Amino acid sequence: MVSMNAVLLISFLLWSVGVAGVLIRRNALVILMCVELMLNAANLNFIAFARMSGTVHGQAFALLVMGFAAAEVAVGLALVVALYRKKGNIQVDEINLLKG
Amino acid sequence: MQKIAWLIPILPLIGSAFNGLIGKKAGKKAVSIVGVGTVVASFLTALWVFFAMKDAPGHRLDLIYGTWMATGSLTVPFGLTIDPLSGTMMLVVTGISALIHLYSVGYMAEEEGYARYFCYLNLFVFFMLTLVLGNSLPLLFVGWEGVGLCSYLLIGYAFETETAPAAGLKAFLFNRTGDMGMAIGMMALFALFGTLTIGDILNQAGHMQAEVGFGVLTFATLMLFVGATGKSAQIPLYLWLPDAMAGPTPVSALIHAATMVTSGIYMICRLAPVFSLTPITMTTIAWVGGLTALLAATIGLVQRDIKKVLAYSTVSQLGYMFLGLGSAGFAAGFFHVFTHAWFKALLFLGAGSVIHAMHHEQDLFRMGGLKEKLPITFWTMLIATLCIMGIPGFSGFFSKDEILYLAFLKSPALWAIGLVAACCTAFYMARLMALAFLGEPRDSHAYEHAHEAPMTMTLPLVVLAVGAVVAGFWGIPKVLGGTFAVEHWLEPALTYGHAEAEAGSVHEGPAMMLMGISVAAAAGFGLFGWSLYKNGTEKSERLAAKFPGAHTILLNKYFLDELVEGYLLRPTRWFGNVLWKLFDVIIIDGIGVNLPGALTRVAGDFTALLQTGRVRNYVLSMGLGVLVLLYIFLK
Amino acid sequence: MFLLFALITIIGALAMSQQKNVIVAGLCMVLTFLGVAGLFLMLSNPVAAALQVIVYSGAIMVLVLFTIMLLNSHEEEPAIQSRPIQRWVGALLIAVFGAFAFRIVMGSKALVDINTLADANTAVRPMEAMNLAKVGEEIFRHYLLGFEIVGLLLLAAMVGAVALTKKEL
Amino acid sequence: MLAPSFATGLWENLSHDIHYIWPQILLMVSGLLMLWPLDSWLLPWTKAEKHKWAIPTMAILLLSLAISVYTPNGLGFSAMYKVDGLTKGFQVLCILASIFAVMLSQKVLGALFEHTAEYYALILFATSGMLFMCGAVDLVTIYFSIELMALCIYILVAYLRNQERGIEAGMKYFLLGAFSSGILLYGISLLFAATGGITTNLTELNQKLAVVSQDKSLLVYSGALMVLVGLCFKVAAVPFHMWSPDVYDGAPTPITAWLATAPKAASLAVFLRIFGTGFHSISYEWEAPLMLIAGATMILGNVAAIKQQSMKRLLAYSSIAHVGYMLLGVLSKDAQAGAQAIWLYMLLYLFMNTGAFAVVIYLQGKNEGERIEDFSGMGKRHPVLAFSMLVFLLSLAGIPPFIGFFGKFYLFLLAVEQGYTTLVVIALLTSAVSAFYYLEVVKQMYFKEPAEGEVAPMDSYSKFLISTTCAVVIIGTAFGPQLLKWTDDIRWFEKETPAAVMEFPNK
Repeated sequence: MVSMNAVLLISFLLWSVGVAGVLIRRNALVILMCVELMLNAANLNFIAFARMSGTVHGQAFALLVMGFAAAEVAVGLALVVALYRKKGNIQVDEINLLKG
Repeated sequence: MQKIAWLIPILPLIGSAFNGLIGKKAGKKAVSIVGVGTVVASFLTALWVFFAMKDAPGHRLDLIYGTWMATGSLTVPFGLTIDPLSGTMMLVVTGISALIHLYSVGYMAEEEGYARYFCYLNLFVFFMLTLVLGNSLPLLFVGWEGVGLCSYLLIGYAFETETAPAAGLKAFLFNRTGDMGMAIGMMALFALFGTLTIGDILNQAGHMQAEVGFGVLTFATLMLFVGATGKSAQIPLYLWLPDAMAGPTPVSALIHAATMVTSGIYMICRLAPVFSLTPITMTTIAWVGGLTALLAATIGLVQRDIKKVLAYSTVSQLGYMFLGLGSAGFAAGFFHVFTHAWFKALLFLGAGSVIHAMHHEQDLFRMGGLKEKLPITFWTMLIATLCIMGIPGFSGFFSKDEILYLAFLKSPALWAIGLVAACCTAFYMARLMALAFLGEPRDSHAYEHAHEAPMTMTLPLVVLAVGAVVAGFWGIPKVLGGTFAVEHWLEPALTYGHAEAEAGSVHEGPAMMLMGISVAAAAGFGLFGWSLYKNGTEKSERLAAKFPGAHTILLNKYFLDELVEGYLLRPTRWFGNVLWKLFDVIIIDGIGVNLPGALTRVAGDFTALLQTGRVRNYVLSMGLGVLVLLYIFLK
Repeated sequence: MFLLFALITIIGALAMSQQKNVIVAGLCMVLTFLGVAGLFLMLSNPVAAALQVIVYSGAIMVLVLFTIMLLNSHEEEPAIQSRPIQRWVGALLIAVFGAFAFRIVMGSKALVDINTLADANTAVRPMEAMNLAKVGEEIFRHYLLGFEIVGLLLLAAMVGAVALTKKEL
Repeated sequence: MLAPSFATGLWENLSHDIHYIWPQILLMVSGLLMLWPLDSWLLPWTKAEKHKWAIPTMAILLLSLAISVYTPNGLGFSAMYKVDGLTKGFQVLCILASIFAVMLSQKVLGALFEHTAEYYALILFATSGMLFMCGAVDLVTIYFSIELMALCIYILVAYLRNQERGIEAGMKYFLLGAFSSGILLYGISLLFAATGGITTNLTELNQKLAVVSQDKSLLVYSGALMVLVGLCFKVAAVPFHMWSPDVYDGAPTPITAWLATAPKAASLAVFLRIFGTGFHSISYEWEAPLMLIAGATMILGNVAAIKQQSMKRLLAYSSIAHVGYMLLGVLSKDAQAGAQAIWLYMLLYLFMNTGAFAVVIYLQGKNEGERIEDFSGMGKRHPVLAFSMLVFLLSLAGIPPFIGFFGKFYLFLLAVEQGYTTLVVIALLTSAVSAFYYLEVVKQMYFKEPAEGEVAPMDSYSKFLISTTCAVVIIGTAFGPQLLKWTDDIRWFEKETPAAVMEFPNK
C-alpha cells in the first residue's frame, strides 16, 4: 500500500536535502551530487504519478531525465577537472576572481 | 501644395547631415552657406505655409503623411499640424534661428569645431520644429527629447574647459528627469483617451467636464507639468539653466532663451483644453511659475557674470509665462513667449557681442564704458532692456502686464509676487546696462582692444531690436483701446473649436490702476538702478571733493543710497545670496544632484557587496528569492 | 517495504550531504540511488528501477568516484565554516521548505491511495506493471522529439567534455 | 515481428513531422560533420587555417535562417513542437545573434590561436537547442531544449581553458545552472502531479490546471513558482541574476555578447509560451510574483550598473535591466501584443548590444576596452568608432531619436494599457537612471583627453558588424515605427489544433 501523499513527502524531502546540500557544501563535486538528488526527487514524482494515472507519459520523461543527468554529470566533471588543473582544488569558495 | 510643409523641419536636418558628414572637408564657407541657408529656406517655407494656413478654413492645416505606428489599439499618424499656435511658434523658431545662425557665423568664426557646431545647431532646429509641428504626442516627445540631446551636445561643445561637460551632463539629467514626467503624463493621457493624436485628445477633452478633486486627469496634467518644469527650468528643476551658460553664447540665445526653454509653455498651450479641465494643476502651475519668477529675479540681483544675470532673468521670465498659463491666460502666456523670444535673444546676442569685444570677459565689474565702443550693441540692448522692464510702448510691457492682470484676477497674492519680481527685473537689468556700458572702463587693456562686431553679428541685433519693439503691438490690451488681437488669433488653437467662457479678456475695474502701479514700480526701480551704478563709487567721491556745495546733495544721495543699500538692497541681496546658496549649492548640488548620485552609489555599493563572487551566496540569494515569492503566494 | 526504502533514501541523502569525506559521501549517494530504485519497484515500475541502478549507481556514480580518485581531492573539508551565517540561513531555509512540504502533503488530501483508485479526473485503467516495450513505444512515439533532443544533448556534452579536458587543441 | 513494423512506424512518424525541424536538423548535422576527423582531407585547409570554419558556420546559420522563415506553420511530434509566428520570430533572433557571435569571435579567437571546429560546432548545437526552445509547447521539449542550450553554453563560457577567469565563470554558471535546472524540473514534476499524472502539454495543462480541486492548489502554486524560478534564472531576473555579471565578465567577450541576446531571446519565447498562453488559466498564481521580479530586475539592474568600472559588467547589468523591461511584455494579458512588443524590443536590443560589444572587442584587441577609462578620448582618437558607440549607448538608454526608444515606448505603452502603471513608473524612473551610466561612457569618450597609444587597424568582420549595426540603429530610427506595422501582421500564436497522437500502423 503506497500513499501518494507519502511519495510526495519523500520526494520533497529528497529535494530539500539536495537544495540544502547545494547551500552548505563547498566541494564542487558534492554540489554536483546534490543536484543529482534534486533530479532524482523529480523523477520519483514522475514515476509515481504516471503510476497513479496509469499512463506511460511520466515514465518516459523520467527515463529521458536520466539520460540528461548523465550528460550533465559529464560536463560537470569536465569542468571540475579543468578547474582542478588550473587552481589545484575544487572548493567553490575559492572561485572568487569575479565579483562586484 | 501646403503639403510641402514637411520641408520646414527636413531642411535643417539636411543641413545638419551635410555639416556632420562632409562639413569638415567642405570648409568653413560651405558650412556657413549650408548651415544658414537651410534655416533661412526653412523660414521662407514656413512663411509661405503660414499664409496658406491663414487662408485655410478654420485657420488650420492638418497634414497627414501616413501612418507612423499602427498596432492593435494604437494608431499614431505621421503628420504635421499647422494652426495659429504652432504656426506662430514655427515662425518664431525659424526666424530667430535664422538670425542666430547668421550671428554664429561671426561669433564662432575662429572656433575649431565649426562644422560640428553647425551640425548640432541645425539638428536642434530640426527637433524643435518636430516638437512644434508634430501632430501627435509621440512626435512631440521625439522633438522634446531631441532638443534636450542637442542642448547637451551644444553645452558640452567646448569640452576642453572644465565646467562645460559637467554642465551639459547636469542639463541632460535634469531634462531627463522632467522627460520622465512627460512620458508618464503621456501614458496616462493614452490610458484616459485611448489615443495619442493631439487633435483627437483635444476633441474629446472639449466634451468633458472639469475634473473635481484629484483624479487621473489631474495626475496626467501634473506629470506633463513636471516635464514642462524640466524643459522650461522651473522650480525645482531650474538649476541646469544657469549652468548651461557654459555653452557658446549664440546657443544660450537660441536654445536657453528663445526657443527650447519655452517648449514647456508651448506644450501646455498645445494641450490647453486638457489643462483647463484640471483646476488643481492650473493653480499649481500659477504658484510654481510665480515663485520661480520671484526666486530667480532676486538671485539675479547679485550675479556678477553677465550671462548668469541673463540666465536668471530667463528663468524668471519663464516663471511669468507659467504664471500667465496658470491664471488661465494661455494666450497671454504664449504672447509673452512670443515677445520674450525677441528681446531675450537680443539681450543674449548683445551680451555675446560684449563678450566677444572684451575677449571672453564675462564679469560685469570688469567692464564699463563700452557705450562709445559698441554703439549698435548698446542701443539695441537698451531697447531690449526697456522691453523686459515693461516700459509702455515696448513689447514686454504688453505681455507682462496682461499676465499680471490675469494673476490679479486669480489671486492678489500672485499679483504681488509678480510685481516684486518685476521690480527686481527692472533693477538688475538697469544695473547690467549701467555696469557694462556706462562709467569708466574698469579694465583698460581689454577696453582698448574692444571693437564693434562684424556685420553678420550686428545685423541680427538690429533686426531683433526692430522685432522686439514691434512684437508688442500685436496684443494691445483692451483697456488701452486695443483688441488684444493675439487672443483672438490663437483662439481656434487654444479652445479647439469649443466655445469657452473668455476668462481673462474682460478688463474691468482695477485694470488701469494695476497697470499704472506696475509701470511706475518698474520705471522707478529701473531709474534707481541706473543712477546707482551709472558712475561707480569713485566718481561720486571725487565729485564730492570738487564741489562742496553739491556735497550735501550728493551726501544726501549717498545717504539715500546707504539707506537703500542698508535696508533695502542688502537684505534683498542677502536674501538672494541665501536663496542661491540654499537652492543651488545645498539643495540642488547637494541633494538634487549629489544625493541621488550618492544614493545610487550606495545602492550600487550594496549590490556590489551582495555580488560576492561566491557561488554559495548566490545559491542562498536564489533560495531567499524563492522564499519571498512563496510568502507572497501563501499570505 | 515502502517505508524501508523511503528511510534508506532519506538517510542516505542526509548522510551524503553531511559527510565530510567526499568518497564516503559518494558511497552514501549510491545508497540513496538504490533506495530510489527500490521505491520505483514499489511503484510497480521495474523498468525505471533497473535503469536507475544501471545509469545512476552504475554509470554516473562510478564516473564521479573516478574523478574523485583522479583529482585526489578527497581531503576533508575544514570543520569550521568560514561563513557561519551561510549555514544558519541555509538551515532556516531548509526548515521553511520542510514546513512547506508538510503543508503540501497535509493540504493535498485528495491524493488518494494509489492502490485503491486513481484520481477522479483520470481515466481509470487497470493497474498493470509497466514494461519495457510500452515505455520504448512511448518514447519513440510520443516522446520522439524529446528523445532526439536528449540524444543531441549527450553528443554535445561529450564534445564539450572532450574540448574542455584535452590538453592541447 | 514487432521490429520491422516498429521501425517503419517510427520512420513514418518521423517523416511526417520532420519538415518542422529542418533548420535544427541542418544545424545538428553540419555540427557533426565539422567534428568529423576526415575534415583534413575533405576540406582544403590545414590546421593553422581553422579560422576558415567561420565562413561555413555562418553560411549554415544563414541557410537555417532562410529555412526557418519558410517552415510551414503547424503542430507536430505529438503536440510537442509547434511552428507559428512566435517560433519563427524568435528563431530568427537566435540565429541572427549566433551569426553575430561568430563574426565577433574572429578577432578574439584569432589572437589566441583557439580556432577549433568544436567551438563552432558547440555554437551550432546551442543554436539548435534555442530553435527547439522557440517552438516547444510541451514541458518535456521545453526542459530538454533548455538544457541542450545550457550545456553548450557552460562549455563555451569556459572555453578558453587557459584563462582562470573563464573557467571560474563556467564552473559558477554550471553549478548555479544545474541547481536552477533541478528547481525547474521539480516544478514540472509537481505540475505533472497536480494534473494527476496525465500530461505535460501546455494546452492540456492549461485546461487541467484550471479545474484542479482546491486541495491540490498548493501543488499548482509551488509547481508554477518553481517553473517561474527556473526560467527567471535563464533570463537573469532578480534575484536569480547573480550569476550573470560574473559569467559575462569571465566569458570570452563574443560569447558574452551572444549570452546577452540569443539565450535570452529563446528563454523569453519559452516565457511567452508558458506564461503568455500556457498558464493563462492560473495567471492569478504567477502574476504578482512576476510583477515583483520585473520591478526588482529593473531597479537592481540599473542601480548596480552605475558603479561599474568594467565595461563588460556594465553591459551585463544593463542587459539585466533590459530583461526587466521585457518582462512587462510577458505580463501582458494580450499575449499577441506582448509577444510582438518583446520581439521588437529584442530585435532592436540585438543590434544595439552587438554593436556595443563589437566596439569593446575592437578595443580589447589592444588589451583595453575592459575598463570604462579605456574609452577616454575616443572621440578624438577614433571619431567614427566613438560616434557608433555614442549611437549604441544612446539607443540603449532609450533616447528618442534612436531606435531603442521605440521598443521601450511600445512596451511601456502596452503595460499601461494593461494596467501595470506602477511598474511602468518604475521602468521610466530606472530608465532615467540608466542615462547616468551610459552617459558616463559618452563623457569618457568625448569629454576626456585621449590616452596614449596609436589606433589599431580594424579587422573586416568588426568593420562590417559595427557599420551594419550602427546603420540599422540609425536608419531604423526612421523606419522603426513601421516595424510595428509589419509585425502586426505576424500571427504570433496560431489557433490550437487538437493534439494529434500518431498511431502506429500495427496497432
